[in-house]
Amino acid sequence: MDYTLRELMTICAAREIKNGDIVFCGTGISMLAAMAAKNINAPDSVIFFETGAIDSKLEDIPLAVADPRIMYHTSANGGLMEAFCTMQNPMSGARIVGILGAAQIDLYGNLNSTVIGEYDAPDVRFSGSGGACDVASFVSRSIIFMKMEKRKFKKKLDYLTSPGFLDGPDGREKAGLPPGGPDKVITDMGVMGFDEHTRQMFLIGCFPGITPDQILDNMEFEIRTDRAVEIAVPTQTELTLLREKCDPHGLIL
Amino acid sequence: MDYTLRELMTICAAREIKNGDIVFCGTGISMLAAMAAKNINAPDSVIFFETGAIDSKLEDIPLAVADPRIMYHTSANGGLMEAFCTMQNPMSGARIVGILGAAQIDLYGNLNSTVIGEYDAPDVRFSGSGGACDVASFVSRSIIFMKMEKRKFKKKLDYLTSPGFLDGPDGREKAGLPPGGPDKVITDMGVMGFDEHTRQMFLIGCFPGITPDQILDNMEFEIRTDRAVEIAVPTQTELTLLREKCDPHGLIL
Amino acid sequence: MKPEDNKVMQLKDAVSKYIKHGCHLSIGGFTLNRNPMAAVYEIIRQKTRDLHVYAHSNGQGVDELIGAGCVSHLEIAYGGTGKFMPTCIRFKKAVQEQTIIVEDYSNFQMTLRFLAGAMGIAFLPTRSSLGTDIINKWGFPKEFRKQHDLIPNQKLVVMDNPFDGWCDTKKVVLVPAITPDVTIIHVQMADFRGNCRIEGLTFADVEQAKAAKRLIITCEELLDDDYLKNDPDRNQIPFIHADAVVKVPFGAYPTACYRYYDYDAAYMNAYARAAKNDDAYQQYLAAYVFDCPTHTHLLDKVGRGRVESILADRNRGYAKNLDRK
Amino acid sequence: MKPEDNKVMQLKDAVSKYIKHGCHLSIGGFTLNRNPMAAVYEIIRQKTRDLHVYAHSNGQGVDELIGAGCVSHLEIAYGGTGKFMPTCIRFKKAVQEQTIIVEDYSNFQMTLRFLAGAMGIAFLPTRSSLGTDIINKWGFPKEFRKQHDLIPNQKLVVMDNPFDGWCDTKKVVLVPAITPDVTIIHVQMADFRGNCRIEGLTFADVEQAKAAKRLIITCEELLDDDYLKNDPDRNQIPFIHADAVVKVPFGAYPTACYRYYDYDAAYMNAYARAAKNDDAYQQYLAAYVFDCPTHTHLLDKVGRGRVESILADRNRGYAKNLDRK
Repeated sequence: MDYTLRELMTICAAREIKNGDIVFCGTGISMLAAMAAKNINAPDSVIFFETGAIDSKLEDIPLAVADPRIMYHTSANGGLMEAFCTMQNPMSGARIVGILGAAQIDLYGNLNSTVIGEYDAPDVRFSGSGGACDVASFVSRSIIFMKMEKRKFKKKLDYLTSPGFLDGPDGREKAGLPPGGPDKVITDMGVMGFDEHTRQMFLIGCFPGITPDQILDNMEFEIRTDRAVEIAVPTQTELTLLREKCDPHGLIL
Repeated sequence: MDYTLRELMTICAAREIKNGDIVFCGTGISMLAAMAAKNINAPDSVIFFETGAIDSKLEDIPLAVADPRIMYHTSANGGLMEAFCTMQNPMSGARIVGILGAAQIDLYGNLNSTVIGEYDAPDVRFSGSGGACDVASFVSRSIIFMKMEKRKFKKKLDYLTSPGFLDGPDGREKAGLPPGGPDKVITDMGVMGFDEHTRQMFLIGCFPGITPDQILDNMEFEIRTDRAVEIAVPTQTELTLLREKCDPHGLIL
Repeated sequence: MKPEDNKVMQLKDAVSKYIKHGCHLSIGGFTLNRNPMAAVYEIIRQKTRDLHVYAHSNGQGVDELIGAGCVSHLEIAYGGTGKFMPTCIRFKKAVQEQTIIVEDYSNFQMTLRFLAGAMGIAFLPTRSSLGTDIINKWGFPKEFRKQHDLIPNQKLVVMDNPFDGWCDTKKVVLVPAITPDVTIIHVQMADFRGNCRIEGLTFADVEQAKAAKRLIITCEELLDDDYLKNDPDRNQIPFIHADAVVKVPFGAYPTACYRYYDYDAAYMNAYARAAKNDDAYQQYLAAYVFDCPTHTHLLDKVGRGRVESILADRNRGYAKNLDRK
Repeated sequence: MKPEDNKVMQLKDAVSKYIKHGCHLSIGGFTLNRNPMAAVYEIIRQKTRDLHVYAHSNGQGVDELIGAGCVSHLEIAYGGTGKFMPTCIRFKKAVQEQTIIVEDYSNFQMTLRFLAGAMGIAFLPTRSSLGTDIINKWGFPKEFRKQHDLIPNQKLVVMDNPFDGWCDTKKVVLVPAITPDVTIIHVQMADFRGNCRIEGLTFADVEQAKAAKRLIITCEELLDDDYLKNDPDRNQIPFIHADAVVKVPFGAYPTACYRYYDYDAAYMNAYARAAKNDDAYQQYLAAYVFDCPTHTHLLDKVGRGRVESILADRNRGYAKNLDRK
């Protein structure tokens, strides 16, 4: 089967979404993963944007979470207050799956999307939290897209923007956060999860042709790899639906 | 001029409203006073309800603050959150005049609309605050309708539902309330105000044929009467507009 | 977890499924408008007892629930329906006779409490009621609160502004969140999944709906999924909050439903008269609630002529020439 | 005191009257949608300096204000416009070169801060950001805050839940209110008194509008008073909050305005290219802002063909077949 790495990553994320999930989407590949889930494996999942749209029809792929395409044929058009209240609400928040990206991630799935270097005098400035910190704070689980690079898988983040498990199994509780936290990290070489006891990242599986060692070589910290399997490649159906129904003009892929 | 006491009271309240004021209305005579002001002396005042309607057209008199008549031809139909945020907002709250009624009032214009007797085992239960405590807490001035009776003008309230000046000139500040407080008390015998230094009630004027002593006889506490004048009777124009434009079917009058 | 499939149910089933003895319940509407009356009458018929009710100013519905003996505890800002009952009559009687325990708040405080529940936060701050007995006098004492997990440990908490005078504010009062077991609202339009459109003022219905663990929606019109989604700017409650959707035309009767019908002044006056006398009230309950197996039977008993007289002018939203004496 | 008479003004006059050097300003919209761009360009033309800007995720407008040197301080959650600029380019450059001071919040926190301003309360609580550097790292140090009356004494305050575990909550973070000197929003419809109707998502525009001491509204359509009042369920901002109303068709261009026009992908791509190079950026500013005395001149320069290509399908709300590469 012929597929690109980006297609594989999108489909890996889509497979994590189930019917009944409410999917919080950011821009780009995360939005495409939500569309793919809805079109492939979870037609009764609900697409949800921090800007206030819920259950958008998405006839056309949006290029930002404020794209007018997300406002068409929704259940209700509100604003940011409605969206974030839905996230923090214990009933609806428990059903939300957040899909996030970041510049850096650590062993406990904490994310940095703010700065590299000192906060007051940064070497590199990124976009900032947006709703990422909010979704990471509130919802029951999140899926994180990351590129495998040593400077991105960091022992210590330059700035902790969005909480994962903070410093360990009781990190969130000590800080006062609701339960929840990161569930999967989808990279360009494989997929990681978090151990249910230690809350540390571990390797779930490698993409075809990739070895655990290659993944470790692209990280600043060590993770367990003894449970790693090979990830299933995209099926023809998955690829066809992704390409033809979700992004026919190749705006994201 | 022929007029009823109720008409006189309504017109006295209406005269306190100026163009640009936003008038918070309760049910009954307070709503009629706001309509009278708009039709007689303050066409550019704005009628506002705690239920969320602002600048209602009021073609027909409502019989409650949730009457569908208040929802017709407004500037915006929201809900209680919008209404109370407008009240607590320092910019818009400063322009609001509240019109209130109560079961009891004291020297400092504090109101009781909750119980007579013990709170846990009341002799008489009333409706409760509704939005009265909120409006008395937030807005710059309020006008209070009261019937002159010893059991209503009390040395000590059985329950303090809505704050006036609490216990004196710095009562509101000590308690943490915004500035503001009661401005006028309109009764069936005359009109009271509050001294700008002591914040105690004093007699502004008597209705025709009523003496200050008659008013004092109907109160449990003493107020100063040395500034009292006679209140001007309603004009023919005021009466005609009140009767024909505001309450043609005599639902409130 | 609220299922995504068709949530349409019969009123009887929705009430018996979700509203149990001792349930913490909030109902939507305000005084004489959009109270979920059909559901209230069904609760009365099912003889549900010991309800803990949360209300801001829900007049007619709360008074009938209390009058029928369904309520043991009540957190409320205002019990009245305007001109018809300046103070709710069965409510007044029950409080004076101490057959219910009541705890007082202001309308804004109750609204903030529902909003706090809806936004999943333990409390919200306001300056309303500082210096008043709403803060000093509690309906539920400390010991009672300790014994009941569904009630917070304190009624209200006054605190200093930690932002040191920011917004000219020295103190605020914190109001605790309400998370009712069930909220019932009556809306003009809903679809089979539970998306809702309320016309006219929303009162605190949206906050009450989102604060609840379970949401029952009664509606004038039940529409297919596309109808409401074709104009989502007008919808306030997305289906993810809904558990049951019940079509009940005139479901707010005898209270009003903007653009559909007005309140029935004759019914509400008759109700107020009956409510003043215990025997007359039992006769009222027997005739208008227990003898009417469904809301349609109640409407038939009242008579279609009366019901037609309150039909709203769609433009104005109320019955322009209704006799409201 | 906001006057009740006709508030209709020219954009030039509204900006010069209300937006002074050092002004605390917030602008509505989100990333690439409904930014009040005509007003932003007018502020740039008037060479207003030292603005203290509040934003949640206002991408295009904030980046252009920063790029033109109007901004000295920025409180923000996100600087980007999605695909076109994943991180705002002039913002990134200004922060890295330390020509502006920035303080970070989350989108919900900024929304709550505007809501707190709108509801006249000093702070609101949330659980978002507990345990993160959003709480630990401040852009404005204590001493700076003390010297500036318009900034609260603390960035955020973490406190224990005084309701003892209520809502399974042990701690919350309090976010302080924002009360901007001026808010500018762009809406689809307004009337001469300043009643507003926003179509599609409202973002945090309503909260930003009500939080401000002064409100400037730019609108696609300026209507007489009755038009909006005939359907008040669709209106979000009543006129009592408004100070100036300015009719500016395509006033959000090059960002989108739901049901009126889409974003202009070509413009935004060209902008991003120019923004990467200081010289190119100065040429962009000269050509598209300073050489265009009004927004109409900008639209003429872009060309009516391009503008027509982004016109929205009224039903879908966007330009269905727009080339967005």
